[in-house]
Amino acid sequence: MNPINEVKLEFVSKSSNEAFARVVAAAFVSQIDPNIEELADVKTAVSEAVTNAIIHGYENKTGLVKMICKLYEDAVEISVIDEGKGIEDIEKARQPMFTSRPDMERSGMGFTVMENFMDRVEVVSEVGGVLP
Amino acid sequence: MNPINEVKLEFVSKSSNEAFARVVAAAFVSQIDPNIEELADVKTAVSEAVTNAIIHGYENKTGLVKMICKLYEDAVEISVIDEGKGIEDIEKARQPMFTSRPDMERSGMGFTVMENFMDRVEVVSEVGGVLP
Amino acid sequence: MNIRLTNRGNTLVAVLNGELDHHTAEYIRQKLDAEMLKSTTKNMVLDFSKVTFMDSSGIGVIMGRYKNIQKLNGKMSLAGVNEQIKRIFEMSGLFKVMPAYDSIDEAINKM
Amino acid sequence: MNMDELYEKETLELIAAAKAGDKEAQSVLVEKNVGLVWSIVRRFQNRGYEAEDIFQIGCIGLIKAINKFDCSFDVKFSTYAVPMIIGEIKRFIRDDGIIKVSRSLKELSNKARITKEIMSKELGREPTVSEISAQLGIPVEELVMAMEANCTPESLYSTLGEGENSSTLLIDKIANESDSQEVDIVDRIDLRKVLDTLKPREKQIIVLRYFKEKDTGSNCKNAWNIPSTGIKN
Ligand SMILES: Nc1ncnc2c1ncn2[C@@H]1O[C@H](COP(=O)(O)OP(=O)(O)OP(=O)(O)O)[C@@H](O)[C@H]1O
Ligand SMILES: Nc1ncnc2c1ncn2[C@@H]1O[C@H](COP(=O)(O)OP(=O)(O)OP(=O)(O)O)[C@@H](O)[C@H]1O
Ligand SMILES: [Mg+2]
Ligand SMILES: [Mg+2]
Repeated sequence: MNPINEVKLEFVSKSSNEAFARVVAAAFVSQIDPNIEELADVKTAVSEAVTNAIIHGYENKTGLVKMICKLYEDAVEISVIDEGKGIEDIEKARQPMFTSRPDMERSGMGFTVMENFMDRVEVVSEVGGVLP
Repeated sequence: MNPINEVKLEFVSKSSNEAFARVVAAAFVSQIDPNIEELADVKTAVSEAVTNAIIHGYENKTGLVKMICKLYEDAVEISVIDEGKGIEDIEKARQPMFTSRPDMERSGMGFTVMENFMDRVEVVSEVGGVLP
Repeated sequence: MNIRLTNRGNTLVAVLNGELDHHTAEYIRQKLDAEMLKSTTKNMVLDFSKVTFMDSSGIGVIMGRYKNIQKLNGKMSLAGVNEQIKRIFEMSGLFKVMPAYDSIDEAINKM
Repeated sequence: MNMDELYEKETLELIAAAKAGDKEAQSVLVEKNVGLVWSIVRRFQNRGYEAEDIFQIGCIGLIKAINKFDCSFDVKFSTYAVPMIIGEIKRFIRDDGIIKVSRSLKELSNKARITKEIMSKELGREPTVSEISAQLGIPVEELVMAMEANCTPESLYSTLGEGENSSTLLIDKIANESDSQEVDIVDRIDLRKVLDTLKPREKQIIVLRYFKEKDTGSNCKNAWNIPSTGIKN
């Protein structure tokens, strides 16, 4: 099925762009006239994914984060993509409380939050791509 | 000079995306904490450029509009790009009250408004590219 | 995001204001730790009534402070948590280690 | 002589007459340019002013343009008049414009929160964003942005940390960051790359530049004034 509307955003992996990505996602989703809670859910999930891209994917180095928002007749789909180091064991990464960075005071709840706030979360990854 | 921050947005040439593009530009520009009037000026200018891309560039057919926002130390630069039909005579197009579409009740003030609301407006164009 | 700190007895009361995400977490972390180091307080109340957004970065900040306070044999509690944020706290089991109250006063009274 | 030139010639004659004190000529000129003023006024909608008020101010700008226009300027009257009209309108609304976006968004976001609470009680369900924005009389986009009021809470010019003695400006920090590794990646997503991917015949770029004075201090003079020599080209 083809999306009714689609936008693509690309931004530098700066933490100050996290809030920016949230506004963009919220502005896109507001097309389907959600209520504030639904909007907050989307923003939180996007925030988790973007933060992961910045701190885990690019390990705070500079890279590009892509966000693709698609509107379907009965759904909104948001993809957050980085070309950073990748996830070795996706199943493990998705487990509540699993974090590879306890040193950074991460709690390992990002994926859990996404799963609880969205209807579906897909994670695709290939290991590799260390930044030059 | 390299930008301090940069984002790139791509969206389908639907008129409903005009408001969306405005929010994105506004969210980007608010990094420098402008005042309300400054922000309104940027939004209006972006709106003019995006509308032009949709109605003149793509003549309301479907195409992709790109918006690139750059933040420099002392400036913000926003580029709006379409791959539509192009402008034959740029100088003429920029004149106040010139419009190629009086039939659509356009007033020919878009470029003039951009010029007056921003510090500088550059227009680059090549004619050609009719949509498939 | 900004933070207002006051000492009430031996409890540090921190009113957070704005959005707590990865971008702002570091700042909040530094502010709280610096204050805990220089004052003699051992308990902490975090007021969330003015927090408009929080993601899992917030959990990290809270859990990190909680660990420090435990070392001082202090107590920690939360106040004014809205529904959206409450869901994230519940998900992560945070309420199992610290209570949440409606107001700062209540949190201090029950300290 | 084509229609345009004829029109322009007639305009010049009317201007000369108006400047010599011919009230009739002035009102004919105003009449002829009402459409021009309105097309500018439309661009100031959604700023919280009555269109009719802005139109009146625009007409003052138009009359000033008539009085100041000099046939030796070698530009069309409209080219000269537009910046004058916009300038007049901007001077009129400038006082309000000093309010920082961050502050106004915060206020709006508070209003939105309260409105939402009231509406959900009344409706017995959560209101949608469009319902709230209708209630507040603002576009949905404004609401969405306001609810992300902290999108950029810190001004780039505000100091890092709150202590009086912390003098590192956020802008300095960002500027320093940009000296390092930031640079090459930003380069990579440079406009040039985009340009290269465009088929040349289809190129169409509009670059809007918005310069901001580094010092955002109290007045925002140059950055927003219509250049008084707005009659170049
Ligand atoms: N984009 C990514 N690139 C590489 N690894 C990732 C990425 N996203 C997540 N991970 C890995 O998955 C783990 C779990 O992610 P999750 O978001 O659930 O927790 P966290 O980020 O560690 O902590 P929290 O989100 O609670 O702050 C991370 O610790 C990291 O190892
Ligand atoms: N992206 C574009 N692609 C092709 N032609 C364009 C584009 N933008 C502008 N033009 C041409 O330039 C002319 C002037 O543009 P301008 O925005 O000033 O006025 P308008 O769009 O015709 O009217 P208004 O903006 O007042 O509604 C247009 O009528 C059109 O012929
Ligand atoms: Mg995470
Ligand atoms: Mg136009």
